[in-house]
Amino acid sequence: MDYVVEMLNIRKEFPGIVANDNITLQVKKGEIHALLGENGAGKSTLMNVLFGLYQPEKGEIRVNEEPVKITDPNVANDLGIGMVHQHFMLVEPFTVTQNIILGSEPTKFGKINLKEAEKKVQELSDRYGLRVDAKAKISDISVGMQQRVEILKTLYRGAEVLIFDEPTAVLTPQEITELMEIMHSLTAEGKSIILITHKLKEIMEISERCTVIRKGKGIDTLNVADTNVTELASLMVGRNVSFKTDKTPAEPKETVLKIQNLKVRDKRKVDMVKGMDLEVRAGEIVGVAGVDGNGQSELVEAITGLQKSESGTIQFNHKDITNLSPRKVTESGVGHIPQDRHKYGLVLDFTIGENMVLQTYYQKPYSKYKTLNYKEIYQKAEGLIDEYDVRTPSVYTKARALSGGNQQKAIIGREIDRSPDLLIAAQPTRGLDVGAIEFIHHRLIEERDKGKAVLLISFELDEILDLSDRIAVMFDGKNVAEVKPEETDENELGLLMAGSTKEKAGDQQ
Amino acid sequence: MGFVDLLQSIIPPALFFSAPLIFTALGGVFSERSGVINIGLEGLMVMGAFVGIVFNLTFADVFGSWTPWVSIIAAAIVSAIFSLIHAVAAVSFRADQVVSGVAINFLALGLGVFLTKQWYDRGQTDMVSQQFFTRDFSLLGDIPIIGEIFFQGIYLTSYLAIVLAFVAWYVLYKTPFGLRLRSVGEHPMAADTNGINVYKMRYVAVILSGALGGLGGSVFALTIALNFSHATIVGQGFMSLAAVIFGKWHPLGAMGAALFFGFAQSLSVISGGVPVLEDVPQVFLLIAPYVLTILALAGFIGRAEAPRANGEPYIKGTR
Amino acid sequence: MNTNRLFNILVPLISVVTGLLAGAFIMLGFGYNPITGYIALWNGALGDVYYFGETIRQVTPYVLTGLAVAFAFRSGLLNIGAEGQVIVGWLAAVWIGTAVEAPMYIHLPLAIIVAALAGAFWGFIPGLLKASRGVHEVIITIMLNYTALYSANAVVRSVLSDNEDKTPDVAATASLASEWFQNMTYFSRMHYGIFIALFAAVIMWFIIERTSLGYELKSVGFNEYASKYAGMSVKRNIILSMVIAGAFAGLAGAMEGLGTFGYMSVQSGFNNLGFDGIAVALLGANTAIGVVLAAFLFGALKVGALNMPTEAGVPTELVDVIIALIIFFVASSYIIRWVILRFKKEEK
Amino acid sequence: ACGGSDSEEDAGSDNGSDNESNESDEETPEFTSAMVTDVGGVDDKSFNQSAWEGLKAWGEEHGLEEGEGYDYAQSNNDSDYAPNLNRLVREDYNLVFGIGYKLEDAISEVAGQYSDTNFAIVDSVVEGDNIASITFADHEGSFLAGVAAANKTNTDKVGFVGGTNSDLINKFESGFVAGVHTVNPDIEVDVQYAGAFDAPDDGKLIASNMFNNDFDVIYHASGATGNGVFAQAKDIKNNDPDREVWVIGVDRDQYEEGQIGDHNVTLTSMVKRVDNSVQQVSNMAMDGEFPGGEVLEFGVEDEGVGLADTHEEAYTDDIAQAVDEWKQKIIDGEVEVPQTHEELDEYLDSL
Ligand SMILES: Nc1ncnc2c1ncn2[C@@H]1O[C@H](COP(=O)(O)OP(=O)(O)OP(=O)(O)O)[C@@H](O)[C@H]1O
Ligand SMILES: Nc1ncnc2c1ncn2[C@@H]1O[C@H](COP(=O)(O)OP(=O)(O)OP(=O)(O)O)[C@@H](O)[C@H]1O
Ligand SMILES: [Mg+2]
Ligand SMILES: [Mg+2]
Repeated sequence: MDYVVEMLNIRKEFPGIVANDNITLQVKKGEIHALLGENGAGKSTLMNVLFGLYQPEKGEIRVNEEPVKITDPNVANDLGIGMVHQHFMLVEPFTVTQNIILGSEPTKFGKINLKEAEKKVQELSDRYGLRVDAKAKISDISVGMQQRVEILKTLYRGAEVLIFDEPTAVLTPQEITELMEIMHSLTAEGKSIILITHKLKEIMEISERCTVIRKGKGIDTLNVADTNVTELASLMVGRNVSFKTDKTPAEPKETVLKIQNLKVRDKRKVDMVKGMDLEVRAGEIVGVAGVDGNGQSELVEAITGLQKSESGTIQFNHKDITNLSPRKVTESGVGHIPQDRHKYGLVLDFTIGENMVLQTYYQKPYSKYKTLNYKEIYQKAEGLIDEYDVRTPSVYTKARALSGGNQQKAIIGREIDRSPDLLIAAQPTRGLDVGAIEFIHHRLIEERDKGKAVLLISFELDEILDLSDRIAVMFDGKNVAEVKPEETDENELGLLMAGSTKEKAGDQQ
Repeated sequence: MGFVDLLQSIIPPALFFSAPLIFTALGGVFSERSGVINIGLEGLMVMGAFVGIVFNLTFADVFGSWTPWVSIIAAAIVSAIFSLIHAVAAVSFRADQVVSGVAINFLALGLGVFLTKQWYDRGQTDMVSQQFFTRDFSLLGDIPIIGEIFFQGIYLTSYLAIVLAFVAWYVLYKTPFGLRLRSVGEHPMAADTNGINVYKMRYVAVILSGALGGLGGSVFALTIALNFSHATIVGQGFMSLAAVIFGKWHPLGAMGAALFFGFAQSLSVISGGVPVLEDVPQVFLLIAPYVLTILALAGFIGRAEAPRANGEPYIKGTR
Repeated sequence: MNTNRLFNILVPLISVVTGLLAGAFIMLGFGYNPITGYIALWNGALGDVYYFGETIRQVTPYVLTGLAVAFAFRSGLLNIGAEGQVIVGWLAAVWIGTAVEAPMYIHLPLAIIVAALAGAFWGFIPGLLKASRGVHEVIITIMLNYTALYSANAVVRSVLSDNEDKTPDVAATASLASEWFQNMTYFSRMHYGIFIALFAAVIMWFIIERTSLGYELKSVGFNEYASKYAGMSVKRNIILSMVIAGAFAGLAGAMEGLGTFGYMSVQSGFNNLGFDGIAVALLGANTAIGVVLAAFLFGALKVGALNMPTEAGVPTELVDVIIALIIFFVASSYIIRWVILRFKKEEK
Repeated sequence: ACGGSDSEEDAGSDNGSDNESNESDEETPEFTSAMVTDVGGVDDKSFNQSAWEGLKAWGEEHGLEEGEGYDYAQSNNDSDYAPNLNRLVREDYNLVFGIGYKLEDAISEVAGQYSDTNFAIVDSVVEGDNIASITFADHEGSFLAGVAAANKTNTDKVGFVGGTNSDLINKFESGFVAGVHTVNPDIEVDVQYAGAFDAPDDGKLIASNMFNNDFDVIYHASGATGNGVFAQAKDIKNNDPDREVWVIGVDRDQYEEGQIGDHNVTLTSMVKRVDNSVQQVSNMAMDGEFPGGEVLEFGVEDEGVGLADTHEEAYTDDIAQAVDEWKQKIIDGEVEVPQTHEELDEYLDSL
């Protein structure tokens, strides 16, 4: 069989850690090859080696049977290897075309020939059905389109092998479907794809073969047709994992959060929440389903005081908390697991201990007469990292040094520990592996069972369906439908999220 | 004084005062657009002034009336080499760029005066004999009013500065080099994954800023001060830095800001003859450029966004 | 933890040594004897009690401007404006010192406090503009430096004096000058201000490391989004940080106005106390104790330099070059760390 | 270095005993003299340089060696004056000069501390039994500069560029304006202050404006700011060699600064013989006649101030003659040259 890309016995070390230990990955022409592993297993590292960003200590790379040395991304490009990074590599103030041609610009008398480039980009976009506006600025387009720009970038450079690092983590269900279609059309043209994802279902759905790595070591490569989700999961974590979250029916009590006719603008003064109504009661998890950009972020920011609302009211425990400061909101008993953990959730240069008191540092016992008591702070932190299984060398370690999953566990520990009456969890499991997801889901349900109200915002329909006791669908800044998870399915939700009315969505069923 | 007379006595001096600032500010634009903060512009100007004067004194006999031109080229080259220190610190050694820039300022002045003492045995050099001279532009100068204001008694270097600003704009916004340079300052990792050598781009940008700072310093020395001492360049580099930011990191903006500073400075000196300004205490006119800049920043262009990766060392393989 | 602390001590130390070595090579290169040169430097800085006194006199404002830069740095702000804050502090101190009549226990503290307030106000402006309008503090502080310089000159000339180049001397009741120190150090100008400087360092340490305010300031410096999320007022902290930094620099001005000089004169340019403060803060790793030590080093270098031309024929500017090089090395600590790690590895 | 504890006593005695034993094979000079510069430095082509030249000449006159019999200490900063004075006192110099009015406070303080050492301050008056104050009749010299300017101008417009608007520079201004108007009251005099002594850019701007408005002679008393005045004059001269623009230099003969190709824009310079004064006072002190507590004013009479006649072509015999005439009148006391704005007003009224 012909392999387009072979990575043989690759070893890559970082100071104090072997990220890739003797891993072998062989990709056939025209296949979608999944790469599976826990957080920190070494997937991104392996791909960065293939893309020329890192140099391996040991091992051989072959492209089309020829041994090659990929010393930098230019070489990778020349070899027909393109990468769509987990975190987009796009220059925001530039246009789509400028981003795509960056580094290999067509010129006329030394001047960039933007006209021709735009034409070429548009053609390419049309050919693969990518629906990208060549002249738009990156900062003005949606996440989904940004990703398609990334794909275009690789195609523009004539990539034959495309690497996708967690491409679906940031996408809506509709966008995911579209992406899969795009992937199929790419393989149909003879291109090969390496796909990194934590979503086993996606692997089952789209890929032909799958290589599993664990803690830097290659475990196995399987034909997807011959395996199942359970096997993949246990290979990946090294133990059995349960998927369905066990939970008892909810026993909702009094209303904790009541939002009426809320209107919020975003930072660019565009109306994002346009008359939202929502109720969350004690002892239930309300999931907000919706496509990214329909006002979810602004809704959460308005509740938590990070963004002023234009009109409408937010009542919490029968008190009006509209437009209170974040501190007042927090003090009145709202916990918030923010969507962007690096930006909002943590001060990465503080120690884990310091991060654990981010909202409470000024209160007793952590502070007295405005003077901090570090002994109390670190004692508290010790307790939390134990309880929430945060894997860190110590509480004195900088938060920056932790993996994404462990950072998230730290945040969740901190928020739940304050035992808020309302816990807002925005994308709580984004980019995490199944082990971590399982842990976090359990914790959220536990909170509910303690009689707390939980507001869950997620783009993952699985998560919404799994956890919620009630689902609110958010579309165009409004709560367009409320459904019970047991009375609906992904299909109907997807339609509702795309703006169909409930009746129509029901009809199509 | 009539209005035209007034303009004629304000604008040509404003132009000669602005020219060194424009050169240097363009250097700042290149450097900061690539993501390297350059507080060291002052030092680069000092180095330029020093080299320009020393070269001029040494080779005046060789190059005759071409000496000032050759001198500013020499100054540009030496300052470019000197700026390598900042490049190495900021790009390769991941130094705090602001601090490294401050060090550049100390170093240039220290070295300049130290070497002056070594070579001339005293704290300042002689005056140069081959300085820049103003000239009237024969055709353009004959245009009524405009010709008088803009084309009589003007330094060629002032026009060079303005032309260079347009060249810089073209290079930054119309050429692959410019696109790459800006991408490195906004999102170096994206540039890296596109096969652009981030380090090389930043080195080039800093060296360019050295060359342009050297030009600015030497033009200042060879039009205004005519010798070198510890007090030759006092704050012009910081003014240029202000022009960079005031001009929103855009070459033409920086030029506009530098011209504005020159205009304000010129006005503050000429005020004696201006009816309204005659009675204003001089101190208000002296601080006017600075206060106006503050007000302008506070009022109108507060939203100016620096290149996103400005000041951040790029470390391959992290985000 | 341990290696980190080791680095924090080793990096400045190595930087200083390398800087001095480089200075020695420069002296060699220009035909001076580096040993004679450094002995002259040493003698001029610490050679006897007089020079020691002068060194301490120079260290005093350095500690305070160092703190002014370091404090702002800890909350993510770059205070290039210490220069101007020193000037307004100096002016305010001399103003109170010359215009007010009061017994010493009122007059002196008043002059010092007003100087701190003046500096604080000069820090408040960029703080406010940064917080409310997002204007970069570096450019505002640079502009304010010049505004302070020219305005102070005008005030000295036309308000505090009768069109002269300097103000009258401050009243004895507002003077920091210490006969005791002077007698001890053979008439150096060492004054009581050193106690104020050291006390200020303790204050900075306490605020930054021990108070909830310090926690907030650091948090805002590291990540303003997370700070906002956590309920802190980002704007208030930015302003507060600049105000406190400005107050430190204003105190440095008081040291000059009430201690070293006892008056203020028209200044043709900056006295560099603020810019040197950047170097001090950096070498001191932006910590209070580090600032004190670094201020001592730079003070000794500056004062000792004056003795180099007389005793060894070396131009004083050599010391400026050395200081610049030290700053480079500290700033480039990454490379020093890298080298240390290499050595450590090879040992194993 | 000096011993710590007994240095105060050392300072007064002519040669400390430990010094003698250290340098046994060298003869310690009987009398030594040194100076502290202001921030200009000994090579400022002005004041400090002139003083140093005077001190060197004095040293050579008496066969002394630099660093032993005479020396200087350079100040980089206002805060350096006191330590520098102190250093020289502690190195046992018998007479220490402070060059420039900026050192007045430092001198006054240090002189109070070391009463056995003699001090002299140039360009200022400081009280104290062990301090001699050396001043110059800047107004008299400037008056002569005004006479020269009034005789030279073709447009009847002359300018004055000052450094800082202070009493010291007002003295120059007053003398100059008085001189100009004495010759011809109809001549317009534009007075501008740059605000600093080291702002050549402002000097150039001011000069550019003055020359543009047909002022054809500019007298500057503004240190390095004057470099800008020269730069502008030379630029005009270069473009139009026939045009008459003149600069009058200050402190020392600035003929060199005016050279542009085959032309020279320096009409003359108001020269202050700081060198003579330093030499003279050193000799007085050496001879045991130190004028402690006195103010020595060096005026036109004793050639302490005067005009340079280097540029013969421009500084014509007619001008020289007119200047000499007025000089004699000053010496004879026929004119009392004003030193302040008030005195100037009175003087002009009396014309
Ligand atoms: N630049 C780096 N420096 C040091 N260590 C690194 C670096 N990048 C990755 N590592 C380490 O290498 C290991 C593998 O990381 P990698 O990012 O490849 O994991 P991953 O499988 O992509 O994880 P995730 O699913 O979270 O994306 C991790 O333990 C990490 O700590
Ligand atoms: N410079 C570095 N030094 C040490 N470890 C690093 C460095 N950069 C990254 N890592 C490690 O790499 C691992 C993976 O990093 P990464 O940020 O990709 O985590 P992640 O789980 O993918 O997070 P997310 O996807 O949510 O951003 C983490 O364990 C992190 O500690
Ligand atoms: Mg990864
Ligand atoms: Mg990840």
